[in-house]
Amino acid sequence: MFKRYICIILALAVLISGCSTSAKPAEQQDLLTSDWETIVSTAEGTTVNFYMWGGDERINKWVDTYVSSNMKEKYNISVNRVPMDAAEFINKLLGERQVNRENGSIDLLWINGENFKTAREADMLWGPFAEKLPNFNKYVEKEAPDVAFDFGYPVNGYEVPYGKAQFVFTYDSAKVANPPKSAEELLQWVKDNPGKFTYPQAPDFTGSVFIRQVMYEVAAGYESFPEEIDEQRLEGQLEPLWEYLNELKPYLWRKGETYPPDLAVLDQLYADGEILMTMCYHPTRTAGLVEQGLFPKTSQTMVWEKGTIGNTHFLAIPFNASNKAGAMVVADFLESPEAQISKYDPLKWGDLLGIDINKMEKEYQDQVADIPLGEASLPASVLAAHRVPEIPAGYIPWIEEAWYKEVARGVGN
Amino acid sequence: MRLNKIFSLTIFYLLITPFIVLILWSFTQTWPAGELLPSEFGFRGWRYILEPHSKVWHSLLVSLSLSGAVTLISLIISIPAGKAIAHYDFVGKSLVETLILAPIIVPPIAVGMGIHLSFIKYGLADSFLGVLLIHLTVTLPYSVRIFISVFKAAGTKWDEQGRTLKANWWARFRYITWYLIKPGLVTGSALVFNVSFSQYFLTFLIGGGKVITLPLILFPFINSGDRVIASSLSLIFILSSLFFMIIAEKCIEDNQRQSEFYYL
Amino acid sequence: MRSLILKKSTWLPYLMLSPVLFILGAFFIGGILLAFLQSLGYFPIIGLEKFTLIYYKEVITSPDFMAALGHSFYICVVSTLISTVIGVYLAYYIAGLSHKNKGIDFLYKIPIAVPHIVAALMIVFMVSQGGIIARLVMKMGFISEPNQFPSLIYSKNAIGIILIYIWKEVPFITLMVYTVMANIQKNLGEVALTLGASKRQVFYHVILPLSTPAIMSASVIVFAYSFGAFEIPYLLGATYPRTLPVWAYLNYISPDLTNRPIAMVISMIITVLAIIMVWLYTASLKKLVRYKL
Amino acid sequence: MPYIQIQKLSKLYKGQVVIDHISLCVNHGEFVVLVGPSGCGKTTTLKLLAGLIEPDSGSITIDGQNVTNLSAEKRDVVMVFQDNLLFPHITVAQNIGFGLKMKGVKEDKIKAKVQEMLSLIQLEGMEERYPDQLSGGQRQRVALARALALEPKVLLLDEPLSSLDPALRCDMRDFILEIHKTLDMTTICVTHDCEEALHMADKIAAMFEGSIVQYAVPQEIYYRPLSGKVAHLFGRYNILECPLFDGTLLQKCKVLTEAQALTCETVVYVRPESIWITKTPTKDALIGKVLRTIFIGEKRIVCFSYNDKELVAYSWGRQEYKAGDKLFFNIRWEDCLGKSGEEDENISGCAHI
Repeated sequence: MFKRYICIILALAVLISGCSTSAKPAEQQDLLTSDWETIVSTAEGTTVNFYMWGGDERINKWVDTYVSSNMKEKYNISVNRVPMDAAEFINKLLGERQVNRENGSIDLLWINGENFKTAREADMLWGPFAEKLPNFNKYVEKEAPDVAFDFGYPVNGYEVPYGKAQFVFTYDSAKVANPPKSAEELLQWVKDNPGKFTYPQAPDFTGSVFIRQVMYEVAAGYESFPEEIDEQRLEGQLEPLWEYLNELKPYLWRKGETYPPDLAVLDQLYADGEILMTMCYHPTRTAGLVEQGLFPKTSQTMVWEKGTIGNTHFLAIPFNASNKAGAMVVADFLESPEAQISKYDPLKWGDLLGIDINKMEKEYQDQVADIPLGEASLPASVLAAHRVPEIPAGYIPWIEEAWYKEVARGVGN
Repeated sequence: MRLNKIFSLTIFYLLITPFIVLILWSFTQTWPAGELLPSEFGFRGWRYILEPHSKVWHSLLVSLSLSGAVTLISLIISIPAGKAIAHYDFVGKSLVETLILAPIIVPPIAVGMGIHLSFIKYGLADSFLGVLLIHLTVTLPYSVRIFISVFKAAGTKWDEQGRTLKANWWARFRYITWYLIKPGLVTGSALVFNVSFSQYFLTFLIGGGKVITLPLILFPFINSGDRVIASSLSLIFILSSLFFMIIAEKCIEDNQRQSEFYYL
Repeated sequence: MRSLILKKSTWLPYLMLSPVLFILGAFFIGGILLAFLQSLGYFPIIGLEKFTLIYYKEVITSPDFMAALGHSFYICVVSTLISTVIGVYLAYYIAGLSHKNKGIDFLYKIPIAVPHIVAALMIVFMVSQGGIIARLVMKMGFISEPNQFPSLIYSKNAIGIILIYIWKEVPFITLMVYTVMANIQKNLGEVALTLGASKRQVFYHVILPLSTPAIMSASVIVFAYSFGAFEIPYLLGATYPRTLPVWAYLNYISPDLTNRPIAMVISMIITVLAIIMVWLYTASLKKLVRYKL
Repeated sequence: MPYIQIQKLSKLYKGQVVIDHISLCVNHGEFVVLVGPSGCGKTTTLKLLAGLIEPDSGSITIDGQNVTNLSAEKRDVVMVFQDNLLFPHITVAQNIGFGLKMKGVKEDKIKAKVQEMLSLIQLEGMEERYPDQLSGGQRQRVALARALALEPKVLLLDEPLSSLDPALRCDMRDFILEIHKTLDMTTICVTHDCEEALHMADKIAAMFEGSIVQYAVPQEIYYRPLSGKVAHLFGRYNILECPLFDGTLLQKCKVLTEAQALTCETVVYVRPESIWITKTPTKDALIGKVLRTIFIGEKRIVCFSYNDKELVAYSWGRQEYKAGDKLFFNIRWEDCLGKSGEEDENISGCAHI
């Protein structure tokens, strides 16, 4: 009786483990020295596991349809999008690095900021591979500070620019006549309209950038953040920031007792009319949301007079990627003007170009100019004129933690 | 009596209205703030599910085969285990019983985080097998406990009668035990399947994004507040687990309809 | 029913148990053990080889600890209590229906067919400030703005989370208790009635004490589940305080590896607390109940 | 005026008639036994009397009060159930005092009553025990005491002895009868055991398929059953058609089958013990041939053939017969004939309806 059970179990186990075949191992040692044709031919017919944040249906759809079908057509590569937050895949890689697991399941990553820094410092990324990609060489302005540095951390060819973002505020023009255009004005506005404003809690990406945005105006600009962190100096430096945020707190949504856990919730509050302003890192995202009927038609975006934080997000390949060649080919395609322009369309995604528009051919430049950005969006020139860079990545976890202690947990509350 | 009626009606509405709102949201195009009904209906959520790129069908397939395998293995190995505990006396029995109850009380978060790195090291992470094994630790307590109750209730008399009638173990299983455990199989498969089917955390942690089940597709949408897609996915979710339960009930005919009982 | 115990056999029961014991032993016990070792800072795979209690000290002395502990307790105790009371009453009500209601079939499928995250979504649709109830109240003119509706989601009072647990656990408790109650009602309930007990008295003197073991095991499961569950408070919890499992998870996914032992310490604390509470609960109730199931 | 008057009581369950227009009158202090095969509606009748279920039509009057729609706890009726059903979570004393406690009787009065009951059932000193520490007979006695503590007007017993072993059963039977007499209650008892019924009952009601077919004193129902079914309840019998006049046989007897009996007007159900056997011819005796005899202790069963049909008689004492013996079988007609043939209306035992 029991022999039989055991046989069944064993059979099942074999059957099941058969299902989990990993991607075919490719010869990858010398990918960094081989030429592009070899890389492409190695990549053909493989599957690329693309790990990326999965909370935006439009971005998912863009990857799953546009990218996926192009890769299939051009190189017979299947792109397998895996939805996972950056913190989580970094953690996963960290575990794999610790036990030195070869043949990891991640081939391509969407990454930037402190996650890139962590990944680099723990030697979790493979490269430098950037200069292997023809489109990178052709269309990317390699010396530009927002491409050579990721939140102040040198990129060194371990990642390639995927797109650019700039922090903007969204407001309902039907309800807010004169939107606040600086930290000072915001404080006054929030005091005049209690309960109508809030920001996502750190370490949410957007919440975190809002805190830095305020920090630039009330405490210290990006210029005053050297690569080396001096905690004591920093504590003093940030004192006005916590003062400002705590002054704001009682007038926030829910009197600041709690904060929306992420951008999506903030957007939902805005869509439901609970608050009158939201914010995001994609300047044309609002237009897309209006178009989809999720946001009021009277929504508008704006930047602060002294500028808002802009940054670049990148693509990277983990140290143990099973299919590095495939990942490189996909990354190269994502660097192409076609992909970048498609991504730029607010209806598809609305992400700013990661490559340099001036390096593009004329026809592509015209295409970019022809894309309607939607009524809610600011013209590219306005955005460019109001862009300020990020601070070094190392400060970000520090600030986020300090925010939790100083503001969220509410010392003296 | 009247109060009871009001009470039961209230309960009924509390159970039903959330479903109605869920269905409404899944067919919404625009639902402006403050309005009681959507101003515009649409199929955005359902279109998303039907689009091949969304991988909803693929994840449903993964979910079904994962939970199906978990259910099958869980039930098969729980039958002898339940019988052993119900009908035999042996050294360390109470320890075994405690061990079998423990995973219901000890949170999966502790087990999952504790074993994660070892799973990575031995190649069980990111694999179907790894997820299957970790699901089993969660479902086994339920199925074993169900069969303990079933065998306890049936007693040893049927087995003994079978022995005196010269039935060998297979005949006893086929013609006696099978009928005794049928209700347990229905309840057990419904319970185990759904515990596995709705498992998010362990699949996410151990599957590492390689084993994408329906909850993994659903979670980001709930998290990101895309109510329309989250609603239609949720409905697919509920429908498929209900469907499985009906199939299980039909496959394992249970004429006495004893399966409505939880044997926990 | 008391079942016969077969003759003592030395190896057969172990053989029958072996597949289950293997899986639970290797992966469940293994997981707990590894979590425990990591909480002590011992994890040779990543080069940590010294036992230390420093992480325990760090967690317990952290101001967040008491807040998280209190918050976890608050959510679990309140939701378990309320769902037990409603579930027991509902079971009693259904058991009292003269002919079997079709509703039971339906009720039995809800708790298992709807996963917690879907339940969460539905409750958010209902009770958030932009939810259907707030809209209804606003339409009726009781409030003029969504903000005036009490905040139940992402709030410190965690009422939304509690409501989700209640919504999900009430049918579960009802079902587990219903079977037992229906039996008691049918037999001993009738006896009590003919002995002159009113319906109320039958409930308090006969049905309730006799179904206590079933109620107990149902609420233990519910309590343990909500104490260790991570998804719902992660999705809908307040910024501060967090529940213990959320706190553990946030430490676990932190890119800083030194936070891992902290995560393990928190999850060990959850485990130990869950075990202690379940033990206390069953032990104290066992004293009250002589009736053996 | 009868003490308990049941009129045209009906109960449907899932569209099926379970109780079909039952009428029954019980006088004060009577011990009435309901007998019938399982599933005939005996227990349902008791539950209707107890108020545990509501009838679909008809009425029940107890002591002049219409209790048809009165709920169980408000009736002065107590029921003792088949499986004794003691509350397992409370002690013997608490079980016995349960009903009084529910009524809100004072603690010391309950205590006194419990002691009284315990001595009545001879279980003094057991008050602190729990039901699972008692033997079957003790449990049954406690269940009885629990019912009696309430001093009910009407006591209902649902197969009170069926869960006991035979030796205990006899003791309990006497015990119940004794208590019934001492406490002067009206008792209705359900059983499927004919001996028990004959032993205890003042009157027996025979029930089939939800109807009371016959309601009479034990001798009457035993010797003069109204149908084969009733006759069958109480043991072996022969069916004869013997047109008689003034106790004289008019013509030769005919042995009938059950089916024939249904259409025949002058049917007599003859118990084996109403046939006495002689070796010498007597007047009106049936001449038969012994087929076989079976020794069953105090008597022998003698099966004999008469007109090629098989009949059964008993022989007492040490008299032995062999198969093939030709013997004379004399029927004691006075046993089998009497007031039989009464009209259906009077089955209820009620004087006027």
